[in-house]
Amino acid sequence: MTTLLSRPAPVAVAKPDPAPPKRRSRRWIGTLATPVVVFVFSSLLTFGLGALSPSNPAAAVLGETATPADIARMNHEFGLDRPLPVQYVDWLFSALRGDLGRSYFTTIPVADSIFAALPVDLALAGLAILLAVLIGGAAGIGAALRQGGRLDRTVTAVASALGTLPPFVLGIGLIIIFSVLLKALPAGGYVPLENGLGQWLRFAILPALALSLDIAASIARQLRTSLVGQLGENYVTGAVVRGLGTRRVLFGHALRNAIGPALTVLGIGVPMILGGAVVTEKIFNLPGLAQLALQASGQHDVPLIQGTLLVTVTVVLICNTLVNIAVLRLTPQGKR
Amino acid sequence: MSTLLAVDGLDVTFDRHRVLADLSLHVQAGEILGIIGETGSGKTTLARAVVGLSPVRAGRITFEGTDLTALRGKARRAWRRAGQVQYVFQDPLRALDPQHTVARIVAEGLVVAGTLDRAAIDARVRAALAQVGLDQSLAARLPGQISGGQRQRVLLARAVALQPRLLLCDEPVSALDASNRNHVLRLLADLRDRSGVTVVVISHDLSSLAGIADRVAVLYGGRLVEQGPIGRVLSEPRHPYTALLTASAPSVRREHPIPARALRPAPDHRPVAAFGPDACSYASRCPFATQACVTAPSTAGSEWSVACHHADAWRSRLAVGAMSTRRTA
Amino acid sequence: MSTLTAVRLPSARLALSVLAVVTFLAVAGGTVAPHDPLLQDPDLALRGPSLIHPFGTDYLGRDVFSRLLAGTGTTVVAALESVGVGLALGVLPGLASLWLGRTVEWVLLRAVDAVMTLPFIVFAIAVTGILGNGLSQAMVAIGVLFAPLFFRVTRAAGLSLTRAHYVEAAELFGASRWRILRTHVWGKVVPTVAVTAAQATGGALLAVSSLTFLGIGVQPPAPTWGGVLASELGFLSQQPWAPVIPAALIMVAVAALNALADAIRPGGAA
Amino acid sequence: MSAVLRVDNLHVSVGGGSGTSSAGAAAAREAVRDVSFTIGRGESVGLVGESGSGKTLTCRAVLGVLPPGVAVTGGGIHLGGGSSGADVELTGLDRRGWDAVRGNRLAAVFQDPASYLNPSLTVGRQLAEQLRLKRRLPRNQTRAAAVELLAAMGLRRATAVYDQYPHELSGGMLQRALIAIAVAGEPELLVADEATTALDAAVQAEVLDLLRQLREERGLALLLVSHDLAVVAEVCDRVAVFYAGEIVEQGPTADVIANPRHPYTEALLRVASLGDWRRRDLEVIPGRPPEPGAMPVGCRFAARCAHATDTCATPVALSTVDDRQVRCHRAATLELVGA
Repeated sequence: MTTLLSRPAPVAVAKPDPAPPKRRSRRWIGTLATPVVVFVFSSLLTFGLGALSPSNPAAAVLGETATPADIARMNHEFGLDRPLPVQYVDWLFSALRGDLGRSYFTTIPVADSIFAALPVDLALAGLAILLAVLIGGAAGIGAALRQGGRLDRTVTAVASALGTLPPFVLGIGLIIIFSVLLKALPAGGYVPLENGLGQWLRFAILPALALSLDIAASIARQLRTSLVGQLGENYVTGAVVRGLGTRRVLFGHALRNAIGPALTVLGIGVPMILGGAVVTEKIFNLPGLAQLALQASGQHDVPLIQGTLLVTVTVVLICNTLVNIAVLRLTPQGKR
Repeated sequence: MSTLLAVDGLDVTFDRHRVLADLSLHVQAGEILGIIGETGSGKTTLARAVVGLSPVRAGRITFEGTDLTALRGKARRAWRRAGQVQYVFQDPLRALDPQHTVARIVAEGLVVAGTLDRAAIDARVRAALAQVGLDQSLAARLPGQISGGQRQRVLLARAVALQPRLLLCDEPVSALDASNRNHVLRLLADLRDRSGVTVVVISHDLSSLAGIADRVAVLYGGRLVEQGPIGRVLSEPRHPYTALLTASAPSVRREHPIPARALRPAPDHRPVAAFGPDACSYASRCPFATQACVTAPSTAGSEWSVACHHADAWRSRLAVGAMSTRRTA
Repeated sequence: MSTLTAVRLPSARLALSVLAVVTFLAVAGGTVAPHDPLLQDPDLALRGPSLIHPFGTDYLGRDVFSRLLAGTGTTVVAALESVGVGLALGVLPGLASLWLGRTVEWVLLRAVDAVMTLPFIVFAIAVTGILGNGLSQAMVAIGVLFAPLFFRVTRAAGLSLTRAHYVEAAELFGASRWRILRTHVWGKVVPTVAVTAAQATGGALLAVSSLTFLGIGVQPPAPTWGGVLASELGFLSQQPWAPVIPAALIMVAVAALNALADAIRPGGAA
Repeated sequence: MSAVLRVDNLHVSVGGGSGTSSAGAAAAREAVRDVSFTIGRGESVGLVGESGSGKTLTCRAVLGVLPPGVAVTGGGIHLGGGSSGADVELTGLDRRGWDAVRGNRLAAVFQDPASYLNPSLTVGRQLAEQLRLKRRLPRNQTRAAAVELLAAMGLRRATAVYDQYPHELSGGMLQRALIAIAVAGEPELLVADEATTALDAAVQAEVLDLLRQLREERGLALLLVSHDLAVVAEVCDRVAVFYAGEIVEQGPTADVIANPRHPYTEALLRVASLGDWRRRDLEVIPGRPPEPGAMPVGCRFAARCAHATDTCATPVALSTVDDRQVRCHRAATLELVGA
């Protein structure tokens, strides 16, 4: 055996065959398939809520003078006399085709009302998310780098204070400052994006800011915590000892791993933004989805309520999936 | 000497991954048995299987005629409360409840058993602490307030308090420095000498293990590759893996009889055959493997047994030049 | 115990005093109010603070101080109601997801994911729209949405325990499930759940005020903190300072809850 | 032989300044006191001692990564001039100065290799980064150079390893990858802080072989820190024995082991792994080292020493005999047993 006589480099004999890309692909499948399952659960919830309704829609629409026969005829017309599972499947598949039924009161297709209002919310939420990421990201990184310093204490204090503030107070505060005192921006109203970015921004910036600050505070807090945690990890010490330089250690290594939890906070924040939009739309008098929901709620208009809920949930799910994909791309090793 | 614990044909499978394969090992009453092997060789799984923490797929584990693998529900709980077999966990920090005092931790098994009154339990706890050389003043401390060596001994005291007949210690010294390591191992030897407790120790420090153990069992890839009297097995290993382990053990003065590199596969080593799950578990890494190794070797010998097709031949294939000592200073 | 020592922190003491006052007002509020919170007097509408009306009057001439005192009970009960619902729907399923096998775990996890996609206010509006406009309906809706929070927190605390070797060690002594739960699990899960409950109560206070601001849940004459704030906001031009009082009240209560949560958080205040 | 590293009268203190609640600002404790040693070009020096003896803090001071609240309070750490650069005094170096030294002239590997790699980047990417930054390789050459370097560290299937994430590799493979990253910038000195401690025995021997090989092939100087005297004995030319923050004995490894002159070294040898497979009584060192806040004025080992006399209560200096340094009043008269 001549190989034993020569002087071989020590050899690492380790796990049988490396490269298990299987797990990575399984995580991808999970990330993409889970939202579908969740959508089914959410739609069940939405539909179930309608089924729980104590008032008979037909009776409500037809009024006190309706005879039982009238009500039965109307129930049949709306398909309300079929078994619930059948109704659900029918409702879900219609919804997937874009048919969300008709309003009990106006008989306008629910989808039409919703898609008239949705662009306002999407544009507003998009701007709010952008602001939240910019403000929260900068504040969080700054606080982590100056841990214990004045900036850190300021960010922590402001973030905590924002968390104790009822959301509508913020919106009204902004109106007082920018519209009433400075007279710089309109106090309410809306022009669509098609009228030009500048015009749109004049009306959208205040409500978007009001919506974003709460989430920005959460992002700042989370990013600070996880970045401080990452900066204490051994691999950061390792990178420092390799002489990689502060900027590279921070942006190339630590931030990459710290950003996941902050992105997750953003994912959780999307429903908060859409929920907060209800209040904001009322304060700034915007023609959005929330106003529609509020109006539908007042009239107990079940199809319209279900429609807004389902569409909101869908938007949230899409946003969450995008966030999950981003997290997956950033941290391929999965949860540690 | 009589057999206290008998493991026969044990198979343990996690997620379709076979962690222990057809493993048989007998522990004699009153002996100290050392178990060695690398990470993932199945040492811990074997110890956990004995106390019912590993999913046994096939095989029997009998303690003085009681089939432990068959115990379920009430019977198993009664068996456990009797405290005859105690498992000492590897990582003291994870195995001690951070909110409980040392005294409460050591008393737990006695309290659960419920056969003693408070005063008797307290006396047993004091005795157990003394037995492992811990000061009584530590009794009121929390695990976070004592040193690593002390935590390791608290784990031991918790097991000793139940006056077990068999003690399974999982890497009790891996986190300790040399002096503390010897201290804990000496405690185990004392326990055996004074109370006749049978001890199974999993350890990777061969030299100190050889100081206290009677026999050793070597595991590789979920199979038992060699077992026998520890002094003879370690000085004249009959399995190439045991030989690699002894040659790799760092030492302050020894000139290794066979350099470790002569026992490792060459950098361009290619397995001589496709070794499947039924092959010798060491074959794909063994520089002496041949076509014969595609089947698992049977275990030969009783007092000193080895599972290798080439147990008697591989030494002759060591190149003469490789027999020089490896220290080049 | 860390939970008890934490209470000696000055911030925790302050927070506890604030919460004690709020609790007292919630119980006694209406009876200590100097005026009838519903009594209208058009002649006195929108007056500034005075000896008789320390916080001034609202647009119907009602005493703001009395309305805030009387509204404390409704507000606090509503918040606690939602947290109670969240606890009930979150904690047990959270533990169940660890102990009852993979199928239960999978279904629960997906259900939680689904509930988490629902925005608080939109869902509350939908629920009140369909099931009737009452504070209880709205708060049950909010409580349902709190459930995932408690579910995750309980599950995370429990998950680390199922991997703790001292739980295994107790099993090896032959300890019963119940004993393990009592001696090893309880002491670790309860503080975590308590922290979450304190924070959720703060969140619920904010949600109640938002809903009342939108006119959901509370019928107009009945006073609540959010309702007072909402009505003051309508008269900013006449009395720009007026909303500050109810807003500050809400903020102080929420801040006290958050401070308390920080103090009892396992591992100490950050 | 020119020195690669010279540590002169190093003092490291814990606490003071940003101290924790119990310790006041004045209660700074000295964790490392008056430590001096040099490492010649291509030489390997071992620091050995139990946990808390100051060996790890000494090596962290050399690398400039002391934990928060710990600082060098005296002495110097001097990186010798040589082929690749000028003399540098490391204490008091600014951030830029450190970045120029680390990775280029000074590199390190540690215990628990998995934690020292960024978990979300492939091994190859982290090695390539080092090659690009420290050896100024252009982007299109880094991959080939990285794979070659990984293979040179004895990693099989180096091409596959390049594209793998840290969690997909075993401890031994990770430590090899980390050594590859460490030597990528062709440093003169490699610091190995308990680098083989957590590895399996067979893997530990492989990694120690690799370190020996790197010394021979690349003339790399080695500062090896270990609690295990046997590991130091396997690799190091010279050894410094630490006890309670001080060096108590220093000299050529073979000499120190055969003829210890300090009673603590003798005690360490008694408890060390002997390569002896016989049944025997395992020895322990009775007692515990003094608490960092309550160091005795005299010999710090006296309380545990079998040879201690009254003189041992007086301060003891490091004395030099031949190429051996010993901190013991009785070094000249004691007959100690080696291994």
